[in-house]
Amino acid sequence: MNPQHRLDVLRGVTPPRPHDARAIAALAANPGCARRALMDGAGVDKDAAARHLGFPAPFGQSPFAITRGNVFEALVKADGCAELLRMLRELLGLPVAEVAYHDVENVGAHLRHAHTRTLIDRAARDEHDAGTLYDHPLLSLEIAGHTAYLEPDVVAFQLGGRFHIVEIKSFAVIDGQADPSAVAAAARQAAVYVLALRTLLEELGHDPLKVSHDVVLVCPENFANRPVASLVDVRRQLAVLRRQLTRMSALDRLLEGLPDDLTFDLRPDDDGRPTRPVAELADALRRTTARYAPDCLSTCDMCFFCRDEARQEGASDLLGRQVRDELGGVASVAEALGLADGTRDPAAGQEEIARLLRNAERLRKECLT
Amino acid sequence: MTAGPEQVIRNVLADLPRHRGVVVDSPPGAGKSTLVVRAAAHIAATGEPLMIVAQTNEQVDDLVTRISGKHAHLTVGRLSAGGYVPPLRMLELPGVRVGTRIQDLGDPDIVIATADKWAWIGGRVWPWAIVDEAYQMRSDKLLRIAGLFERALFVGDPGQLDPFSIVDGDRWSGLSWDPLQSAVSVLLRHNPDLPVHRLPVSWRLPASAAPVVSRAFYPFTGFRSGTSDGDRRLELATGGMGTPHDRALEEAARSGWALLELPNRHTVRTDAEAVQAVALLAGRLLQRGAVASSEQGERPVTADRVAVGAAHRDQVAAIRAAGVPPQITVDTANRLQGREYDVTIVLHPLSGRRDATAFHLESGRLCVLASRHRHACVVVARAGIAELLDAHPSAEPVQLGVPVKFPDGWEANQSVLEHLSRHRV
Amino acid sequence: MSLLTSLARLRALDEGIAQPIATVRHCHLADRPMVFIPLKLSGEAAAPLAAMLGADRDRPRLLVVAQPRNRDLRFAWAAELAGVLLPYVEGFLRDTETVERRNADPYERAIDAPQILVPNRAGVAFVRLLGRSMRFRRADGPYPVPESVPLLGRWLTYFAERAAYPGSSLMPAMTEELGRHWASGQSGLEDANLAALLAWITTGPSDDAEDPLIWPPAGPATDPGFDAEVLAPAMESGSAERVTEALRTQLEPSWRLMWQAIDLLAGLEEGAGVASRWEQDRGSFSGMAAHVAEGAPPQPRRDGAVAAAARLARMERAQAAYDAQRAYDDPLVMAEHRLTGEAFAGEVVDTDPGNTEGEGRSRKLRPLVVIKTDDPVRLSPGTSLGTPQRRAQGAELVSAGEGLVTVKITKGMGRGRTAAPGAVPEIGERVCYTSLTDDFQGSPALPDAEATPWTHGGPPREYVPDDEDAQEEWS
Amino acid sequence: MSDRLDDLERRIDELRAGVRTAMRARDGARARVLRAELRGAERAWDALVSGERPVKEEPPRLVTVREQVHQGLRLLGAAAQPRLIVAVSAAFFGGTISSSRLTSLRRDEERSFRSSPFGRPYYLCAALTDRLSPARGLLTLSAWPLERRVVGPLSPRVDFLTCAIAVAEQETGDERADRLLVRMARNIPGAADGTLGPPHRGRVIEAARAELRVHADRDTRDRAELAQRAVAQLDDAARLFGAATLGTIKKEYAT
Repeated sequence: MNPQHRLDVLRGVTPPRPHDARAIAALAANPGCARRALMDGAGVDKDAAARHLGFPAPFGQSPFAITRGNVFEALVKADGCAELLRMLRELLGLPVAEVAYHDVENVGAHLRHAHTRTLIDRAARDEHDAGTLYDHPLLSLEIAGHTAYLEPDVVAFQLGGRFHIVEIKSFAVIDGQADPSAVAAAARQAAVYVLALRTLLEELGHDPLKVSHDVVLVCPENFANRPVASLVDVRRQLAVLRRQLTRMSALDRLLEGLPDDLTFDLRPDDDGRPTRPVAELADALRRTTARYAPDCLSTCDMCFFCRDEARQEGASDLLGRQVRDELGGVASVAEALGLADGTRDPAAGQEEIARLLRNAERLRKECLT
Repeated sequence: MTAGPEQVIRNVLADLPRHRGVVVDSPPGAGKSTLVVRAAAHIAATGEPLMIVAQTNEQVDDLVTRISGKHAHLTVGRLSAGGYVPPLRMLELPGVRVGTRIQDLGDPDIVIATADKWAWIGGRVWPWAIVDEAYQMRSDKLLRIAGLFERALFVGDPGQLDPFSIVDGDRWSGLSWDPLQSAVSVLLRHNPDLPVHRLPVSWRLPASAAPVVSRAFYPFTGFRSGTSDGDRRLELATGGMGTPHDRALEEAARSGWALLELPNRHTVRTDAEAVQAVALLAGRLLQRGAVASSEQGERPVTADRVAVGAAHRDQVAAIRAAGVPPQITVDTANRLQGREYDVTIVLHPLSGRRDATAFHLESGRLCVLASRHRHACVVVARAGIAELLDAHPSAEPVQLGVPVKFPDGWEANQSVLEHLSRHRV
Repeated sequence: MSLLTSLARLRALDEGIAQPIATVRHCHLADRPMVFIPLKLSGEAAAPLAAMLGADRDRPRLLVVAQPRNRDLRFAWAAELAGVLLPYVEGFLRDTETVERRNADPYERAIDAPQILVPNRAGVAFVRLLGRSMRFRRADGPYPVPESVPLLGRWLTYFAERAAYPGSSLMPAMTEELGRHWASGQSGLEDANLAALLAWITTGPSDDAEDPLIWPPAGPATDPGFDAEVLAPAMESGSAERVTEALRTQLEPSWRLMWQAIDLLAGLEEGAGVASRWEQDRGSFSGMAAHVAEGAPPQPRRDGAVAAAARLARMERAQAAYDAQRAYDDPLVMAEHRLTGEAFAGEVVDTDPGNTEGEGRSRKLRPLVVIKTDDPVRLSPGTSLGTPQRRAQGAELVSAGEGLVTVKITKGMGRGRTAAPGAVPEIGERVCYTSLTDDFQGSPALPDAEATPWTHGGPPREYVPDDEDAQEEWS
Repeated sequence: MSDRLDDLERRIDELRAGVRTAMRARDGARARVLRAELRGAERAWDALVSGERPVKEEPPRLVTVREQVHQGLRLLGAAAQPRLIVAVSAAFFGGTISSSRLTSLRRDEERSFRSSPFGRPYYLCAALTDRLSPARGLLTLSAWPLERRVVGPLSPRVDFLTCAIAVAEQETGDERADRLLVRMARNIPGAADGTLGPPHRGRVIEAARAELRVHADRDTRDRAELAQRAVAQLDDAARLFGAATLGTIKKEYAT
């Protein structure tokens, strides 16, 4: 059976969940996890699976945050992107004459992708008469055999003859600094757009490097609503993204040794409600190896299910990557404690960690009694 | 065609009076010290006093010895802190005086001290300064001494380890004067027009190593080896016994690189098997009477020409305790910076790790370890590093306004590993 | 994290209850701490939503912004907050002591200082932003705010900056402080949840702690479900009472947790170095108060080149001192260094109290002590050592091996020809030596800001608070 | 009464918890039922606490929304987004509309026009894109010449500058007007002088005109061409409210 077919079986009857830029960017969050790689590769709706298992993910977005994001984006784009033009002029020296604005969405939803291609092609062909701002473009990228459609906020052109991805985010830049994890997430997401746009240019026979690796990040400045733009170099994120996409197309290795009929299907009824017995789904998932780490709690829909599994196994992964690494090859809590208090003899190769743990245990005992 | 090394040095000297600051990037073994000595003599010849700043006492002593050896007519003052005991060889040098105060030194052509010592000096301004290992110097140190000179030559290796602090410095990130950035980064952010030269040729790294190190750690600038294939030879006088260790040494002697791969296993940092392997390699290298021949002639590889490098201090302690011949230098990457040996034996920072941290992936660390040798480098590692890199999550935070540093540690590690895999034993 | 702490975590996981990783308390705990639990509006940088605060556990004050997007209401909230915090802070300025200094004028130091406890690190960060959003405001001009607001902004900025200073107890983050004393059986990431961490320490782990319906997050972020289902409709209704009651349900549980945590910390005996670090806090606090009284401008937006270097030097020194003091104060902390071979403890098996070095006039008393230890010593000969048993003493490692370590005492054994009584440990005594020392060596001077060299951008423009500072609107 | 209050509060807490649990399990149906119950309980609580449900005070509306938008657009003299129209209306006419009120406006106008063409003195209508479809979120007046109602690539900028000039030309002491002008001026090169307070009106006008000169030729050309196409291809209704795009045509056939 070919791998693509195997992945379809894994997913079951539901159509694959489309990847958006955020989901693609998240592929790099824990590449060592086979369970996640298979679920993502097959396009399984992890959120639905986790809920059905009784372990809904702890994520949620406040309506206040959503409103704030929408209001801010509207502000940046208001009046022919007046704010954006100001920032591009200040930040990148955009010439005053460059103001042409194209709303790709004018053509209607189903033509957006084709229209984006046409406009970008025209811009790349004749940079002198090309537009400057392309609003609501729709790009695409192949992910594990499926096309993912991506919606960058704005694509800007005519900055030194190069395309720039504009990413609008509503977290604040205060005195020149922003939350580094928020910036990182924005950079990872923007890298997906850069790659998609480069792919498009290549398909059209243009130089993909016409897309700059510097993306324009637009955020509110300080405590006002006034937007401010910063350049963010996403070369690193691009490199990571390329690696992950290569991995996605090489899932065969992970499929080896799994039963041919293994599936994560939720067997939805006519109303879309899953009917598969929970225990059965859980068993199917446990056939694949997860690599739980506490970081998953903020990045993966399956986190509570995998944490529960790690608890049942008494895995030291629960305590974090660093503790796990420190313990060398000892993976279970009971084993580590056994080595520490001497009730368990070290297996071959465990002599050192056993010595270290015994030493630590001796010191703790000495100090606490 | 890029300029040859001699031309670069001439360009540097010519730029000195034209700019307030001149920066010279020097990849490993590219003649940084030679340049410093030449520039020192060049400036001294104008009759104007010169101050030289280095980062450690060893570096200062080394420069004093080199300058005095090459230009015996120059008077050199070696300024030192109270507890410092100068090595005997230095006290015997003509024209060299050692003291803890400027007044003790007479009025020499050149005054040399560490950046820490210079920070205590005041009340005088030198027309010229040379700052050595400027990429390893934290910018707050430069801030303390920059008032002492009018113009300066900054020399250093951008590929090595960045300065660090024990406290969290996020509050300064993005500032052009972030005190945790290197002296050169801060200098160039405030003075972007200063000329930056690059020494193009490594005299240390052999033809087998320069392309590997250049590709992995200097992807945009690059450098080449000053010698060609066959100019450097490493021969083992006595025959081997076919053990993996002997075969690794033979591979290294033949090709300049060897990877002694141990079975894949997650271990504690002081992995006994790996530590033992490193110690054994060091011992066997001496036993087998290695002889190095190069453009400098033929000489036996004695213990002082061999170094063992590791990432952590506890690993260094474990390796020392495992019976490495006492004259062999065993140290961390931090402390091996700027040093040179014929053969190095390296415990790979990622060996036996299950998860790589930013510390382990820092490209400068591997760069230092992989670029100390004139002839050969033997790396000891457990199998599985490729998988570990593959599984490495990337969620590095991004600070606004901080230039991205290249090369990326992941890419550099991958590049070196790929090369090593061709020399696996 | 050291292997010792990792082991404690493993043990906690196994036994279902947190394990101690300190034998004494390493932070100061004020007689009258102020508990401060702020909440912010999701999606905004620093829009306050509410705060529960007070120094009396039975009478928390609840301050609420019923319409967080209304600028006037926010500043009214800030003024109310100032009405509680400023009297608390300023109350400590009444009683002072005069401190004599070498090479400087004596100064007045407050006998006691305020301590504001927030639930977690995010709470400190939010206080910093609140401070930043208030301190440049003006009571006059086109965008006036109540007079107390900019002053409060300066104090909040001060407290949040001090929280980043190693060893300071002026604004501790509760989860951090608890985490320094107990190892839970969960990851450090999960420890940031106050309810979860406290459950580990008191009754054992509980999934309830992660259920926002049972234990709402301790701020500053609110639970998105609460925002959607409770807060948004309440705000929509226009009823201030309803918003207030809704927010009370989110804050009250954390309020109880905070005081429970204070009781837990109070149950630990205070470490020996805590008083001296608190003394520094008092000095710093008095300095800030003097600064304010002199009419100095508010703290700048970012540190200048010289200020940054100076602060870094102070912080590094404080970090080193804090690390060393905790090890000297607490055998369990010292044990971490013993495990890595940077310290060792054991029994004295031999001494040579009269050992000397050198001849004639340079002859020096250097008593020798031989210690038998089970610890893996990784110190090389010549390393300087200190010892918690005799803090004024200095020693040097002579040799180590086979479980025996020889040290020579180099400092603090008296000036006589023989060692002062008690200076040299007796055979049979248990001693501990470490390479960790708290010797502060002065750092060299930095240039004045006006003399910032060309390498660092030259002299900075003088700071003049401009109109833009005052005009920033809260969106 | 306090007993009832307590009971209500308990009930409210339970219901809230129930809603949030349902939301976390993405059980929308159950959440809706509980939410309805919850709103009821909350209303009862409000009634008990404050005697009566608070009524949001709204000023008496003398001028219709339609007329307010008309006033705003007439002042601006160029195609504009609801946001800007609302701000202008508030700043210069004491207007009270909110942007959300404007969303259905265009559809109502179109319906009215189709039922009795040209029955009103003016219509609030769409701006037309280069495909002659209605431009998203842009309002115009039927009384304007077509050239002013079509948008080429440069038109959004040209219209913004035109609007800025119109705003700057108004004499008013209103703080809201000043703030609007500040916001617009900072996005025009050379219009803001960096001081606090309202920018100099003449300066704004001059700066906006200077930039207008850069774009004018090409924009006029583009618009003339579009207007010609509109005249040639569109009927009366479509000229005012835009031609259906392929997508909308399809949808209309489907229903």
